[in-house]
Amino acid sequence: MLEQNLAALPIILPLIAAPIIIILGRSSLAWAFATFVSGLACLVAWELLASVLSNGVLSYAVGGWSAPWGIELRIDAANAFVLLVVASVSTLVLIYSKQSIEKEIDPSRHTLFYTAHLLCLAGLSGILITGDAFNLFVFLEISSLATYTLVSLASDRRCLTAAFRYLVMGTIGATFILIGVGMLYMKTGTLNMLDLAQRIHLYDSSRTINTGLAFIMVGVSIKLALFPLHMWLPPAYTHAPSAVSAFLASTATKVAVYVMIRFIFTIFGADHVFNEMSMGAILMVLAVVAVFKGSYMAAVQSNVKSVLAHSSVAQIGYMILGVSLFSAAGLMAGLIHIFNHALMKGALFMAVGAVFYRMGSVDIKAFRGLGKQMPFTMAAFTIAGLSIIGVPLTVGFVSKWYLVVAALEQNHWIIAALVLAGSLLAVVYIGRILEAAYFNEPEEGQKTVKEVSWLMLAPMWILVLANIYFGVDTSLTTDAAQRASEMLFQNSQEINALMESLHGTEVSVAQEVSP
Amino acid sequence: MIVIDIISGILLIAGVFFGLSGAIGLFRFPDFFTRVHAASVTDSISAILIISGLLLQTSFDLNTGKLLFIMVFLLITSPTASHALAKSARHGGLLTMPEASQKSQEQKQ
Amino acid sequence: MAEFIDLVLLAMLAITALRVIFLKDLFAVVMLFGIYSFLSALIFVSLDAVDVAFTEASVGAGISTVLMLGTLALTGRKEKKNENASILPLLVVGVTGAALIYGTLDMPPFGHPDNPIHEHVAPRYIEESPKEVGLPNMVTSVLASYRGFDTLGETVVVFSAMIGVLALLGVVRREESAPESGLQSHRVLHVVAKLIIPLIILFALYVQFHGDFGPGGGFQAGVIAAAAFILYALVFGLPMAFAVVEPKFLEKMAAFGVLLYASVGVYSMLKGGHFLDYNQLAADPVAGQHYGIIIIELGVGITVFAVMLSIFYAFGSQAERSNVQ
Amino acid sequence: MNFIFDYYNYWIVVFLMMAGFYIVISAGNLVKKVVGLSIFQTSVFMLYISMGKVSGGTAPIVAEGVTQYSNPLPHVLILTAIVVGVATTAVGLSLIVRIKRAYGTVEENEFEDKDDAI
Amino acid sequence: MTGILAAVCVAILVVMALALSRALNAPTVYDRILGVNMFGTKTVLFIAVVGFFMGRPDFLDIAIVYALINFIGMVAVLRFFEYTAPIE
Repeated sequence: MLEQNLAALPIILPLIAAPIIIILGRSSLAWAFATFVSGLACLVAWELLASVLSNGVLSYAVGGWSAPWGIELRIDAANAFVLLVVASVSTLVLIYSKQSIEKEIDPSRHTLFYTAHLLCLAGLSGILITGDAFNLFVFLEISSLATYTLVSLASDRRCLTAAFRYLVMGTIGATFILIGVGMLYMKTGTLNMLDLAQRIHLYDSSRTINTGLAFIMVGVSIKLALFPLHMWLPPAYTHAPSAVSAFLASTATKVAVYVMIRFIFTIFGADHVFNEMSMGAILMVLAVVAVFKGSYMAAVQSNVKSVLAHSSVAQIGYMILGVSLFSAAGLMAGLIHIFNHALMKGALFMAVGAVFYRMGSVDIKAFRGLGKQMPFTMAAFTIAGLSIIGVPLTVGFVSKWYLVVAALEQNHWIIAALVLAGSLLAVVYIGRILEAAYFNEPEEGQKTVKEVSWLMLAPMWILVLANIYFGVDTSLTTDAAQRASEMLFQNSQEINALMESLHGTEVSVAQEVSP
Repeated sequence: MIVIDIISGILLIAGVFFGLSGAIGLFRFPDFFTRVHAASVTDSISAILIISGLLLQTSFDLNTGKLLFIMVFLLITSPTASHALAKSARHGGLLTMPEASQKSQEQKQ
Repeated sequence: MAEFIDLVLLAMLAITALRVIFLKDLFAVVMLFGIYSFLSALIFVSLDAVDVAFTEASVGAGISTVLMLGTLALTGRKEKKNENASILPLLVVGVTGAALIYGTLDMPPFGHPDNPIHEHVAPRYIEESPKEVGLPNMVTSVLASYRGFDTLGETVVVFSAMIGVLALLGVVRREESAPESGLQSHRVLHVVAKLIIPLIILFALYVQFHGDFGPGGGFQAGVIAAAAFILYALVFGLPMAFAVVEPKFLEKMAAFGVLLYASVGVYSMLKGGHFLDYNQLAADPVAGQHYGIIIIELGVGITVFAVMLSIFYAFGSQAERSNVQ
Repeated sequence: MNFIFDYYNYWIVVFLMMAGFYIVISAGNLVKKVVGLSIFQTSVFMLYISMGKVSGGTAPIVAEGVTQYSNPLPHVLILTAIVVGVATTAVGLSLIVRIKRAYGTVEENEFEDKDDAI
Repeated sequence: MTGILAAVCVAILVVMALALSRALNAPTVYDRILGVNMFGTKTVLFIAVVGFFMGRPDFLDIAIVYALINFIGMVAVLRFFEYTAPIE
């Protein structure tokens, strides 16, 4: 039974666990239960990745109705890979959150926090593995609603305006996706992604389908916070509770990036999107601007969480840059960076959360002299920070390396140079914080604090060690990412071939008729 | 059969006539309370007439029951709503036209 | 004639939407939003989407409007004049609208029976579902069976909304006896409310169990049942409503509804089928489908009822609190 | 003429969508923003329902003597989407209530001087 | 009979349009509410008549929901005015 239904479990487990938590109703029990379920989901994701890597694509018909009539779950190397990232970060964050939210969230709302967290996990998993375009919208909304709740749980009042802005932008984005899906449906009569890919090019460059594509791209860009639609992200991540920032920064936007990749490569066909619609150039320019705008904004913030949030905008720029290169190597770099950035940002936000736990502030002034007072936390921050910069032996270096190689492969010298220049900006904004922590003396009257407990340090250090491990031994990430990108490219080429054959037949029919 | 159709047609047209006159009253009457009066009285009678007209079209099945339900429901709620609204308006300090003109005269003096 | 009705309704919608843009009195804006919902539900009726019209009328015009009024009671009625009005929104809207119009030019013509969406996927629902699922209402068949996973997602969305509202507002109970609560001075309303609340609940039950044959189903029934309790709370005051249905109880009830739905899926997995495969529920597949749909519709109804009512409780208790202060 | 007859429905719906969208992005009052969001979404629902209509068809509930039914699938999708819409509205409105309590205002341009704006 | 039903439909639409225009531009708040209320009740009748006109009268359920929601909306509005001063 488990074997057969493995594909559905990453969604179902947290989905069922969330209402159970409400019925249990005690927050200490809720924590243990949520962590346990998230851990199970993580195991399932691991199993799925292994099974997909050895047996190929896994298709699961929900309700026993075969696609396109029913809803299909479709797991391939790419989404199993991202699913594993999401589930593992979720588990680590849940372990971490036990103490972290005690400080940041009102005790009466702890149960609701765990419920919302599990709902968010279920939504994100659903977005990743569903094979149905409308089902994707439903899960997108589950995760979004849970996210707005999570962001607004913080005790600082600014989280409310941040959450509201996020809600308005997020709903506009989701509605744009709904419009786009509607247009595709209108032209093809199907919602199943595989079926869509088959039927979408029956018409030679239809205006409706191209408009649908444009709306989906804009909607997803809002969700993944691509420059200039990123305005919701910095305040949301800055003012959310630290555990929430750590979770969202390392999962939510990544999932949106994957959705974009999926729409481009498995539905529309990369050739159509990048060459005929010339979206590659647009994405590339926006990605580069995002890298510099994000890094620059990060360098001038005084709130450390805000620094990290703006840095997220820049890092998303790198991912999109990889996608926009329109090559297997570029896509692989993008996928690797999805994985790696989750490791770095998760660790960084957890470290900052630990500082907040002790200091009650995340202003850069509060970091002065912390290198001595909280040695483990700041060491974790340092290593993850070096990873953001892209120092060798960390995962950041691996991402940057593949990105530069991919750019050079296509003779985009300028892009390669810009990637390296972006890293220099990262040196500035990470360096400022490290300088405060290690080389500045604490201000007069600043309280001296102890290191946080192991319950917060352990998940943080697991991520930090993963930063180093996957920086040295890159076989797992590169292997999975390579398989995923090859598969996506193959899909895209199949669509291309289908397109050519369709238009080929049309032409030949026309020739037969004309004489 | 044809007799029933004619009766039902007459009922429907009468209902619509009252509905229209109520709507005109909504614009033409001088103050709020007279407008409530125009709207609510015609509302009830037009609902009764139109639904009776439709009742004659049914063949005594579930739809008859539903139409009767709608009629009863409208007959209970529509006057109640108008009454409560007028009462609320009175509490809120809205004046009838004679009162208003009296007040403005007092103010002039 | 159908086109004419359609056109008139669309024109009314357009006028209403334009008026909303320029009105500064937020109470009027909310009222017009209610009308907008009613009108769009009428459009749905004239376009044959009776189930959708049912939902839009009860949710859009009912619940949304009540919640918006509750918010206005707390935030004030006037929109301030926007000094830094810029051309940018107009520009964005213009570009988006132009893109959409461009997209419509290749759309399949409105209402033609040989459009792609009527030729692929949907024919199976129309031709086979009365046999495969055994219900005359195809919308219910597709909703509950073919796309049952979407509906589970929808139920969870509603559940998430409750989590969100409770996390943000919570349900505040007042300790001291209220000086004034409910519409005390409206005696007629009290009598009428007592008279029609049982009727509404009866109607909700009818909608719940008749949804397989006509428009309606768990979602609509849940909203209507919640509307009955909302009416009770509005007329008699929140404390009286709390005495009937406890806020804490509603939370558990909402969770129970989701679990009921999911448990059908889990049970079918235990029986060796896929998640939500109702064919496994009984020896005869059509009977299995029938059991499955009844149970999941019940789950949806319970969750929606509990969620809508507890969201209303949350808003209502905030409004009463601010009224006392 | 035929062309207009085929598309008038979609064009008016696009107009409605844009009216709602304009309210969302231009309104300074947060409640009005949420109202705009609802109008925007409701109009998108009309786009979906319009495409499901078959001329001469009737509601997709089996009845005797009827052969032509409208397409049930868009109806199902929109049922789900309406629920999603009201869920978002409820959360948005409760955020507004909290914002009012925390800041004392729900006007967008009054945040600027106190804290960061919406 | 269909002719009469069609005429009745159109006439109710006219009444609805009048009620709508009252709701759009009202001298007092109460007139606006009155317009909305009248619009609601006329919509109920409209759905009932259209059901018969289109030959599928089994959708009267929607009319019932309209009547119900219209009433609850009115009560909510009255309740709203218990909190805020209605006069502009």
